[in-house]
Amino acid sequence: GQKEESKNNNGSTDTPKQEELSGKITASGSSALLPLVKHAAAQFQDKHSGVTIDVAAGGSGTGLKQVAEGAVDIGNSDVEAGKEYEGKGLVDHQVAIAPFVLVTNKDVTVEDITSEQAGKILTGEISNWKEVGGKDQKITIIGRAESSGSRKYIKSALLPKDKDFAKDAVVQDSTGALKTSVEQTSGSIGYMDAPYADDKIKLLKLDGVEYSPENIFSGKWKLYSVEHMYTKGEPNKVSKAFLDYIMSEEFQTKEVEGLKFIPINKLKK
Amino acid sequence: MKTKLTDKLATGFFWLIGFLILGILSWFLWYILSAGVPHLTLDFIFGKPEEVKAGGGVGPMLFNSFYILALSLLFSLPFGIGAGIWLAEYAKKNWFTDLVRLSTEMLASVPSIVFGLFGSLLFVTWMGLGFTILGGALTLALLNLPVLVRVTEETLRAVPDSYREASLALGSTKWQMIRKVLIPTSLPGLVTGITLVAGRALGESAILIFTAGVSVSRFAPDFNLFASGETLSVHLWYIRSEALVPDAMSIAEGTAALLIIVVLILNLLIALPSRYLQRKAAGKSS
Amino acid sequence: MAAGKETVGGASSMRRRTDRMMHWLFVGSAIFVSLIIFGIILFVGNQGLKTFADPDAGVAEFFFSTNWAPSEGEYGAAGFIIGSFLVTGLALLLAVPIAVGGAVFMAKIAPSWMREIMRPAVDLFVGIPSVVYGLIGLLIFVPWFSKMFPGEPGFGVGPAAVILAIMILPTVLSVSEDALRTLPRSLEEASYALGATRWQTIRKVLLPAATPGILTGVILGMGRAIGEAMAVQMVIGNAPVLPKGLGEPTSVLTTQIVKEMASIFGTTVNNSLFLMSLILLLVSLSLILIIRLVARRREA
Amino acid sequence: MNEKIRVQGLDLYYGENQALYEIDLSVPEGSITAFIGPSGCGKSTLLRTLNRMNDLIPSVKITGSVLVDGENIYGAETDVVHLRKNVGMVFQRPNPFPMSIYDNIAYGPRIHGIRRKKDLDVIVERSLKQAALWDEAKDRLNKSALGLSGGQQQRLCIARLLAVEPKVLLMDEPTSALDPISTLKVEELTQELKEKYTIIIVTHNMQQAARISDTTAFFLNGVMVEHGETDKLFTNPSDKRTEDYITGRFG
Amino acid sequence: MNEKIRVQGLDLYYGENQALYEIDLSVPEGSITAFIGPSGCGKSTLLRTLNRMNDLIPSVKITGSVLVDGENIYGAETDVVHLRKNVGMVFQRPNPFPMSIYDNIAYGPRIHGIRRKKDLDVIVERSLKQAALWDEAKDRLNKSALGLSGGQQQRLCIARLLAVEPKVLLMDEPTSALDPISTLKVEELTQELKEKYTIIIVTHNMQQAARISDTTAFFLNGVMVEHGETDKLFTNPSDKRTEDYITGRFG
Ligand SMILES: Nc1ncnc2c1ncn2[C@@H]1O[C@H](COP(=O)(O)OP(=O)(O)OP(=O)(O)O)[C@@H](O)[C@H]1O
Ligand SMILES: Nc1ncnc2c1ncn2[C@@H]1O[C@H](COP(=O)(O)OP(=O)(O)OP(=O)(O)O)[C@@H](O)[C@H]1O
Ligand SMILES: [Mg+2]
Ligand SMILES: [Mg+2]
Ligand SMILES: O=P([O-])([O-])[O-]
Repeated sequence: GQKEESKNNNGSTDTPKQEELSGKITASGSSALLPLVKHAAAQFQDKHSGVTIDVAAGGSGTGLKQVAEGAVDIGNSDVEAGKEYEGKGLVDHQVAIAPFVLVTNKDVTVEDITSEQAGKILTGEISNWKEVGGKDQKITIIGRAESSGSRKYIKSALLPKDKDFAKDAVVQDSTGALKTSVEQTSGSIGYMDAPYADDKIKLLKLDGVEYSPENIFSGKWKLYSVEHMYTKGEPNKVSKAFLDYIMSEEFQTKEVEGLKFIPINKLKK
Repeated sequence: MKTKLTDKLATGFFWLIGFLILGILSWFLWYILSAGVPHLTLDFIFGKPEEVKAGGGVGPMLFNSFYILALSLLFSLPFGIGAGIWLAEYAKKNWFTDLVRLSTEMLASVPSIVFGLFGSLLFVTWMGLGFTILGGALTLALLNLPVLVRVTEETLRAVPDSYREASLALGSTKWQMIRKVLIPTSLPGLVTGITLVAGRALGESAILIFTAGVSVSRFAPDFNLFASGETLSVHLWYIRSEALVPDAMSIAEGTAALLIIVVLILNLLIALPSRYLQRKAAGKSS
Repeated sequence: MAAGKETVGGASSMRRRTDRMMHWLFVGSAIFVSLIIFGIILFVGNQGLKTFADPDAGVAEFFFSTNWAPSEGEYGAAGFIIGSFLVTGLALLLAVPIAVGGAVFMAKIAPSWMREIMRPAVDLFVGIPSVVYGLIGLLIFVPWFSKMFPGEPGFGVGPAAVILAIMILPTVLSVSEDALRTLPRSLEEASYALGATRWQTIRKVLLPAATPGILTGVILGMGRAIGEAMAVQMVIGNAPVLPKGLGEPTSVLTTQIVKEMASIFGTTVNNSLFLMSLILLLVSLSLILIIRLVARRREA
Repeated sequence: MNEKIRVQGLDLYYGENQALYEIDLSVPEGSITAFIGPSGCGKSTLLRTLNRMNDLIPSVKITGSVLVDGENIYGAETDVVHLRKNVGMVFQRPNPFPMSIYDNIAYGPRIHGIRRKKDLDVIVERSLKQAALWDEAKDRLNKSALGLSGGQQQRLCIARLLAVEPKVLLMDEPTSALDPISTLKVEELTQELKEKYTIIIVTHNMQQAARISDTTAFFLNGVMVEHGETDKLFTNPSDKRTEDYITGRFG
Repeated sequence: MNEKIRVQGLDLYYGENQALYEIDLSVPEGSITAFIGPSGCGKSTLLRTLNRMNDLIPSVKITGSVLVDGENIYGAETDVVHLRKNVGMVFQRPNPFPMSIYDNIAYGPRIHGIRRKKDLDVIVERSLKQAALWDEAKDRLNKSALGLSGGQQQRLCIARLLAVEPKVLLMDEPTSALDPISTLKVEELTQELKEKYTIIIVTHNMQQAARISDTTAFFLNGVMVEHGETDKLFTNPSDKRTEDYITGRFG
């Protein structure tokens, strides 16, 4: 049965008469964007039975590298491709906005910190929760690898200029693993995009503001970043259809918010 | 009688170590199996993975594990056995033989992450294949090769010379001797060795993450050599960072249990019987 | 009869050709297999040494500085090298006594039924995939270390060493057992005939006589431990710093390669991964050479 | 009688050590020649030069020549495989393959290109009969040859050899691992085979040499001391050393 | 003379196979007893029952009793380690430990609790002298024992044994791997040791048995056929089979 199916697939790409889309797309990169892309892929595949979409995480850096090297069709990233990608023919597609949050293990008693305190904690300058009003408990930072877009974003948003994250932080290779570690490790703090946050971990207020979609729209919550999907050159037919679907009115209005992302047009940065 | 007491104590101590080793193993097995086996429904074992919802299975990964294993053996067996036969039956004692032997040993000592790096650059990037079953299997074959060479050489060497003399004295060519007498006689040993290789390849992750990728084809089973092919081991590594599906932990547990069971089956069904045959053959020929 | 002879003659010239062809196929296989490693060394070495083409990355810095911050042009990999040896050393420290003890037990003490149980058990240890070990480390040993050393996250060399110790246990054990079992029976008899107890015989005669073989096992185990990537990556915490405690995050060569795999081919960071691979390769190769030396001494 | 084998000025070295010195020997067609001499004198070594079995030992070096049917088998264009088909060998310890009795016998014909079951059946039966094993083996042809007794195994090896129809049979102490009854059977066999084959047999047992051979060669420390008619060599040896040996003064 | 060892109704099995049948034997203190008989008759097996060396072979089963100094060594409360210290053994092939000559000799005393260097020095020198090896070894005490010749190694093994001062020496073909000169030295040694030790020696060499032993036991197929004074047994055996054997009619 399988053979026939794939034959049909080939046939359909060869004969333009048929409208049905078919082919395979691979995407990798940002784990922050992963929930959105996976969801979109599932929906898209339901609509087009001839299309296969493989989505993997690995960090924004991985996505950019792999799309630039041609290992995947689409590279997902939380941040804009940097200088090293100039001249590689990457085409940017901005698809959504991801809110970011600071999270801690549930045994942390602190509820609220200032942006400045957050910066000091993440750089290692503050290493005990009692310094920010909590109990006497060592702070364990759980962070992401250099290749992570989340890391780059948080660094630019919260860290003092020219300072980097504390080097002795635990490093996890994706947002999911980071969340599990924060959940497991007492006194830990980490950063990630809101779609991952659930009730197994605790969200910190920042400068007295609680994270909520309303606070984002009202401009009180400042942590969010534009999510990109890159293709090498103009996307091929299937990839284009997929990207179009994500950008479509239908998906942006119906699905994106449900996934705790923000439609790309809703906030003018 | 201090020495006698010491002797008794030492004996007790060694028994303790014996039980410790068995204890660690049983604990691991129990830990993995008791956590994982409850998840092993048919839907889980043969079902398709879910991207966002709970309740996905690992069917395609299971298939890919064996498919990639089979392909990697297909690529490595001819060369591995060929080189092993050459070392056992043709090689003279000279620098070239030493070199072949040394480089085989060296190949055996290469860390698999280095193979992974090598394979990802060669197949994924340079040849532009992307993440493919083919690239994964080819890189994995590099891991198999040296073990196959050694196993082949060792089992052939264990065949008594009298069989060789008997065959040659009847006017057989060397190849006929190898094909009709040596290989059949050493088959149980070869099978044991290949099982060993297979077990290792099934468990391999470092190589495949960077060559065969961490996602599976929508179609299962997909024999397409150019599809990406996540295997069970790789899935176990990846699912840990994949907190998207709410049941990631159960999937990890189930996958680990399934892997262990596959390894157990491989050992019970192939390695043990062939080892038994091997022992029997050795008993007879001596 | 004459016809029969003819077919025999025809067949014989063909099988001679087959024979020659197979010979060359075998030689070809052997050459192919031995070329691979040189291909890898050449390729990895060549790419790795390009690291130093970047003026930011000095040889001295790479090997002697522990400051790793590629974004700031700092390429000190000494921490990873130290980490690799540290984790491996700890793993050996844990594994070798148990493995050698187990080898003595299996070779000289265990009754045959016990041996029949232990042999497949030891084989099974080898069969467990390294990611499963990683998972066990993550679920059992990381929390355990974090509990043992309050304030430490539990990710670090501690759980990594424990997991590696269990992973290399079977290697060290079976090679050592082999070495003990193949000792000539006459040594044992000589000792018993002098009124020695079993423990005296084991400690004073058998273990010293089997030392080269046991050493070979230890070195093989060391090679496995230093090259393991995925299991270690899951439990070590991956911070590019020297460890401050058993449960404090750090990195080793293999995990650093995994972590920075996302860099672009041709950049200095990426080149440095090949350099780290080269170091791993060279360490593995020198271990092989050491094993050969040990073996040669044993023959002498 | 025609000359079947001629050895001329043969020196053989194992690495540095010379094992054979200047051997000159002529073996007529259709005869049985016995090699005798104390252990280590080079009997087996010489025998194995006659079908180039020594090729298997890398350290062996040979000078001089061995002619079979007038052709130097150490010549450049010798086909070793063909040579060994013509000059077959039976070893000291029976070495059946771990296959059925039938497959053991059919092994040789098969590798020489005979495939048809019918032809093979004929050959197997004939060979087993020639080797006086048919009656004992005919009901268990498909059973493993390893289940045979030592004496039966040795006759099986002879049958296996006869199946490829060699011209010369080299036998290296074929009865030393056998009981007296099996030994007798093998000895009788050589007498029957002698008409069609040229046989050279190495033996430790001087009675055996006297019983079955036409000519006997006596070796000592790699030198062929004496070669002549068996009767004469045993009753009236021309060399003092031969006499000492056959009267049991050493060895 | 006192009776040192008494074997009574001893049967021994290797798994299913019986290797010794109903052995009854008495060995007086301070004598040399030789065991002779064809290969496989059970000489080594019997010797090894005398210090329970057979315990090392799991399949061995023993019935009957062996008394040393009147005590059954197969009794429940026997201390095997102590027994083996009293009843020492020298093996067919010299088996020095891979250590220095000094450490080889000192091994026994050390495991029995002697630690002081001075005491050990005395023991090493005395034992080597007793074993007639002192002159050859005194300048290389710290060299590996594996560098000694076969004959020297065997004397080293004897010296090593003497260092633990056993009462009985069991020697299993101690000279079969040695050249004639070394053999002579070991034989002379037994004569000197005989005054202080009870010696049982297995030998294939009937001349040797005749030369050095006081009494000789002849074994055949696991049965002790005859045991008596050496002179009488060799000149006037009471059993036909013994006569056949010593005159070389079989074996
Ligand atoms: N493979 C070998 N390598 C080195 N030397 C060998 C080899 N085979 C035999 N020799 C030596 O060559 C000499 C002759 O050996 P050969 O086996 O021909 O003696 P033999 O007369 O057949 O003795 P036996 O009656 O014991 O079989 C001996 O000194 C032997 O040690
Ligand atoms: N470990 C063993 N397992 C089984 N059977 C054995 C074992 N050792 C010896 N035998 C058998 O017991 C019998 C007596 O052997 P033993 O070694 O005592 O003979 P021996 O008189 O010392 O012979 P030799 O002169 O050859 O040393 C033989 O049939 C032998 O095959
Ligand atoms: Mg011979
Ligand atoms: Mg014996
Ligand atoms: O979204 P990231 O995985 O790049 O942090």
